[in-house]
Amino acid sequence: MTELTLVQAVNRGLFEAMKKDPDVILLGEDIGVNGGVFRATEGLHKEFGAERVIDTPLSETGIIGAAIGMALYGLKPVPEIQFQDFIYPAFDQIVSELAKYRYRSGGQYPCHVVIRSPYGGGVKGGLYHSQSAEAYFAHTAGLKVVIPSSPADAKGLLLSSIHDEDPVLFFEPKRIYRSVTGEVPDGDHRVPLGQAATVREGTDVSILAYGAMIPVAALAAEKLQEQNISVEIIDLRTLVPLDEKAVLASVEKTGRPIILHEAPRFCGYGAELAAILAEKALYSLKSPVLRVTGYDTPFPYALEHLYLPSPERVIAAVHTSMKSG
Amino acid sequence: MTELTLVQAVNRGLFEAMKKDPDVILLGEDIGVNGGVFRATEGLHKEFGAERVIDTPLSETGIIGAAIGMALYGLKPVPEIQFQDFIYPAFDQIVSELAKYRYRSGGQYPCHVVIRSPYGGGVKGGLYHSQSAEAYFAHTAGLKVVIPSSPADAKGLLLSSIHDEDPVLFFEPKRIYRSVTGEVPDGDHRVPLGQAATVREGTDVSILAYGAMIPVAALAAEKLQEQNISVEIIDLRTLVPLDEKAVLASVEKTGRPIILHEAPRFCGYGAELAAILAEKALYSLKSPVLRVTGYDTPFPYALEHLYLPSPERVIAAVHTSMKSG
Amino acid sequence: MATAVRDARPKVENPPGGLTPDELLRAYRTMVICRALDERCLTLQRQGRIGFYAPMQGQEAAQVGCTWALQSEDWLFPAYRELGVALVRGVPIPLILDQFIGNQGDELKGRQMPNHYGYRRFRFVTASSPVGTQITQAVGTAMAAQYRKEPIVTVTFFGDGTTSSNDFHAGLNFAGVFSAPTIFFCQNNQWAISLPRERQTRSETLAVKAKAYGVWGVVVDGMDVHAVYRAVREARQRAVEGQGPTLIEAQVYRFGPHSTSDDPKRYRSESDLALWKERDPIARTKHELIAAGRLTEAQDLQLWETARQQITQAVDKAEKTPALDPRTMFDDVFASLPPQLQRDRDELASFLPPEAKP
Amino acid sequence: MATAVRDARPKVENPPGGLTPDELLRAYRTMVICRALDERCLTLQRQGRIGFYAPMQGQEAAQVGCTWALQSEDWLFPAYRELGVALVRGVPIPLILDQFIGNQGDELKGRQMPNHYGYRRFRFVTASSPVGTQITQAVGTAMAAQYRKEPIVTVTFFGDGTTSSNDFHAGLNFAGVFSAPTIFFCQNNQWAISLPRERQTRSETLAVKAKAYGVWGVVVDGMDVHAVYRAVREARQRAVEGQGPTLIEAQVYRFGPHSTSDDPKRYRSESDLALWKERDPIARTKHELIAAGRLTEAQDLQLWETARQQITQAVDKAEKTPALDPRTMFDDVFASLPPQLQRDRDELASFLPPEAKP
Ligand SMILES: Cc1ncc(C[n+]2csc(CCOP(=O)(O)OP(=O)(O)O)c2C)c(N)n1
Ligand SMILES: Cc1ncc(C[n+]2csc(CCOP(=O)(O)OP(=O)(O)O)c2C)c(N)n1
Ligand SMILES: [Mg+2]
Ligand SMILES: [Mg+2]
Repeated sequence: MTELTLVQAVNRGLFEAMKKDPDVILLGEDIGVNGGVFRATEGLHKEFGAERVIDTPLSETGIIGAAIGMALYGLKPVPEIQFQDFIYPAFDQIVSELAKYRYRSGGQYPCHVVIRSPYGGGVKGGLYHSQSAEAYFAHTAGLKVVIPSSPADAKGLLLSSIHDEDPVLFFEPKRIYRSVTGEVPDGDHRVPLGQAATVREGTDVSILAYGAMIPVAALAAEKLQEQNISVEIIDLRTLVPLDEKAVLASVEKTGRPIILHEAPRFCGYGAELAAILAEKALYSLKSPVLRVTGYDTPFPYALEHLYLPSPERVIAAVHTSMKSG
Repeated sequence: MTELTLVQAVNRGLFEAMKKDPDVILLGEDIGVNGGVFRATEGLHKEFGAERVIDTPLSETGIIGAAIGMALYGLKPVPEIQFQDFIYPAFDQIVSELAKYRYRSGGQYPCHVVIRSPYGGGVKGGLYHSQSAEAYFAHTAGLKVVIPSSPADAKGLLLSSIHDEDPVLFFEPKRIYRSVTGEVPDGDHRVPLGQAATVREGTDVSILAYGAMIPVAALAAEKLQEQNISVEIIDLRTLVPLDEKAVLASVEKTGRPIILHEAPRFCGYGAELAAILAEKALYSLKSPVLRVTGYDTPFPYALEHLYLPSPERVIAAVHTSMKSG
Repeated sequence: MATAVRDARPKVENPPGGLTPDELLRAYRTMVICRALDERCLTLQRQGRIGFYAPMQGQEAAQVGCTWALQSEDWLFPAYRELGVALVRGVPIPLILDQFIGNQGDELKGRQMPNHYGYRRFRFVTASSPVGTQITQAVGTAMAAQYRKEPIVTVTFFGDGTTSSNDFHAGLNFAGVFSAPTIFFCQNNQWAISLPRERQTRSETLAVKAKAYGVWGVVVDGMDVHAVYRAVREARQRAVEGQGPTLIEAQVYRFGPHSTSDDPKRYRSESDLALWKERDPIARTKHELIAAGRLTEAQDLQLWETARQQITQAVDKAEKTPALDPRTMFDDVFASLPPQLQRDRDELASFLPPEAKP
Repeated sequence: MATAVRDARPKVENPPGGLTPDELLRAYRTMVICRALDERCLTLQRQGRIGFYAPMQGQEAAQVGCTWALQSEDWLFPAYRELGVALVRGVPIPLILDQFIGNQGDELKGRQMPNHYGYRRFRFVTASSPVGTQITQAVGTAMAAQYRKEPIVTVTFFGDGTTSSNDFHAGLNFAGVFSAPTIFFCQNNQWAISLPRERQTRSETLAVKAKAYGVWGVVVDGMDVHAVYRAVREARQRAVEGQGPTLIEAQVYRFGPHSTSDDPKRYRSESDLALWKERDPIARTKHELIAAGRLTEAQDLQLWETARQQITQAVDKAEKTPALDPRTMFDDVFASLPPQLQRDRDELASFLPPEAKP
């Protein structure tokens, strides 16, 4: 065990995977000599060389297209998109190609690429260094979507993603890259994909969240505890495939779901959670399904502290929920 | 009034807008001399010339980027994306630029572009000529999303879109481009954005649908009528901004919602409808919120008839709903 | 004759030998099968027996000449019009027809429109429709082979219109920077559906775009199987020697419609077509073989006859092959079936007629 | 000295006159303000008084020379580093500082990071972060002006790294095909964050990429304000005369970090920087003015002093300007507020401290 920040845990995960398997190759902008703009690949260029930690030209289309070609060949590329906001030039390669290769070829061409990218707000990044775009990918059949919220999960989920057989979008909550630290198992630590974690047990309300919203949920839960409201927090960890069982079990227990994410609400990932509850847990619901999310605006700069879901907004939603039914 | 097919109504709408306003300009692949691969722009090149019906090189990035530049200048460009499946190379321009121009400039640069594109399956187009990508755009703050289901609406909503002030994604159900005909008002016929239509009144079940699913819902409703089940069909017409009132009113009346679309279910547009119901109509629900949608796979070729929601699948969902609660 | 240019230094090469007479005869046979199959597919589509077809008549010499110059270990990244490439690579005709029909014999499991096939064992990657996406992928595979020190090349096929795509730009640029052993084989058939080459880009040639990436650029007469063969062989040699990638522009003409959904009369003149048809690669190659005494008219007729019979048999077989099991719709989305897709699969099964249930 | 090339025909031009001595002095004054403001912003960021800054030192001559050659009707499409362009165009310094702080005076309503400003009345389009997206837009605006027969040009600014973007490719290609009156002004500052120019693309120059689109290509010494001015004037002339677009590569060097989040010591040597600093455009222009007897050292000191005072005043004012009303967050998503956003707005208002309520 080593005490690490979240971004250090990502770094250790990459190191571990590369050490074990020469087929693991990194590519992206500024990831080599510079060690990544968030230092997620720090030291790897020196350790593994320019052949395996490839500084690419400024083209996300090229990065993902090339990564797909490498994967077809049999390597395990782990491209980095510098900010999730800049993934859109690669959208065609991801949605039309990466997601569909195995399917369209009748299983002949699996295409195992793990795309790493920091996402989310809270770093004063404005419209283009703050987005949470997970819903686009979650809606795209053929992609797995993973978002860790702790250093141990970051390393464990990343290693599982790299050892998976399917394409994975691995989104890292940059807001808590350094603010969250924790004990991380050394070596080839794996956290299985598709399993949510109950990060806090409770009986009154279920908060369903992921990524940088987990600490926000935790803060809210602490305060609510003082008011004798017992909050359960489910950290989804893998958005696709979703651990539906864990979600339903918690909501069947509490009857009061609060969905929490920082992406805009309309057609966001939380809509799917709500839809699943409205279909499969309807008779357990004691209150309407509430969503606390980013607002349906582009991500603002000066007012980001008011845009992002805060513990206060979560608490207000919990109060609303407790008063219902 | 003239009897037209849906694609002819689109053509008449474009003609009307161009005749009235020299600022309306079309651009896209094969839309000029060739009249569009679906003939939506037939005759317009001859009528209005190559300056206003611009055949572009094969680049959706270029088409939408150029259209945005034209809109900034003050023209009203109406670009065509040949198939919605090919919109992804323009995703960055749409999501990062078109959706955010007005916002990021503090209102200085409105950016009114109407992107037309045929969407959906049922034409044996396989993975890349069949997709329904509306959820990506509905999730993107700053874009309006419109989908007509009848010739009169196609013309009326298109003209309203062109006369709107915001960017509009106008998706045309190509499966019913020619199979659906109807009376279309001549001249500058407008159907306001943001208003759903009750295309069939009923009391037992509400089907919430749009585009090419409206005829499917209608067929199901006919059959269900024979079984004395009274189906109401709400045609959303505008997905963003959603006519929430109409949706809630219908579901509050019937208590049994069925959401119907051909896009994959997971994080599809229907999830948002379900989420809204789970928040705002929970106490009116007599049955779980059911979704009948495309499956969570890429769009298949040989089996598309089984992939697309059929009247049978809708009827089965209605029966499930009727048995609940 | 090939003109190879690198950066700003144009260089004209004298043609060394092209195909040997024996090879030429074999290549011609493949071109004949290609043409015959293409014609048949157009008929099958018109009769409603297949759903779609994108013909490649006029491009036989380019495709056959190119693929002839490669090794079977080389990876091919086709677009949707590469019938000649598939045939030279050895993809059996029945397999192609199974794909066109989307039956149980289709190794792609009926997932794709006709023309969009691909077979891992032939290192012939499954095509997709969005133009250009294969280009960056081919570069990535070349980089991977380079990393593994396998002395092969990747070859990506695309049209004149596709030079405008994002992936063309990114792919050529990456290939230049990383000296990826990739051959960019552009079949300039003068049209991108209705858009003529001159309206696609204002560059003098398509090959000159190589300068933008510091890679080799070659223009070649795509109606001349020797010239294409030579240009590709040279490009391959350069690539495996670490001299970097080549963009080859093979100038051809699309004799037929863009696809069975297209009506070229709407946008192009018959007279242009007629001019290009005088350079029909099949007639030209036949002429050469006859002049060289390697083929008689009677033997030629026999070639066509054999090809057509072979095709008829394959069509018969493909049409008799049973339809796909609908449950296969849910395979291959992921490596294994997640619970959610299992539910979808069960739901679908419940709607199938009894005889389709297992 | 500018080298203009079109297609394959390179052409060397002899420099006609650059800026007049009077103009040069005024241009120099702007360059001084530019440098002084840039230095101040770096300090403000270090002190936590603004959140981010991307400096442009080393690029003053390129930006000032370019913009000097334009008409005020011409539309500008900047990236995030175009301070010199904004100043020549007349954007007041206080307005820029309001944007950096995101206060009530910010005409962008605090929506964007510092550097990403834009002002419709100056025909200076609001910048965004994704690189290159402004390029195709500039072409579209040029096509629109052409359609309306307004004899203007659009000028789009971007860096060496951005030549790899999708929009560079699409924009240049559209401009070539449609003869759009656009000037593509590429400031090759040798770095895209940590990636050096040679690893960005293997082309000989960036300007040679013009050949791929059949447009004019020019390399110019971006440290020489005259040379830049001349090249842009010529390009403008060609564009409005219908001779089509020009890609200008202004060779400069980024003296500072990529942004305040960047540490260039991780990836580049001080010696390279030192070499380029010898060509500092400000020292060079000052030297010329002094040699020509248009400026004394004392006057120069005065220029700097005035600039710094002006900036201090603007900073003071900006820091005293009240913060934005949080409710503005919901404006400008659409032309009018839809009910759903009205609800969001009300929700937010309920969380605001009482004093912030209206
Ligand atoms: C990204 C994208 N946009 C549009 C299309 C529709 N489309 C299919 S083929 C084609 C023209 C391609 O022309 P070219 O590259 O010259 O190839 P050719 O068909 O002539 O072989 C177009 C526009 C597409 N397949 N992909
Ligand atoms: C599409 C996209 N990808 C990545 C980035 C992150 N990024 C910001 S600036 C930059 C380098 C730009 O280099 P260049 O074009 O040379 O301009 P310069 O910063 O040197 O002025 C990168 C990679 C971005 N802004 N947009
Ligand atoms: Mg072509
Ligand atoms: Mg640069």
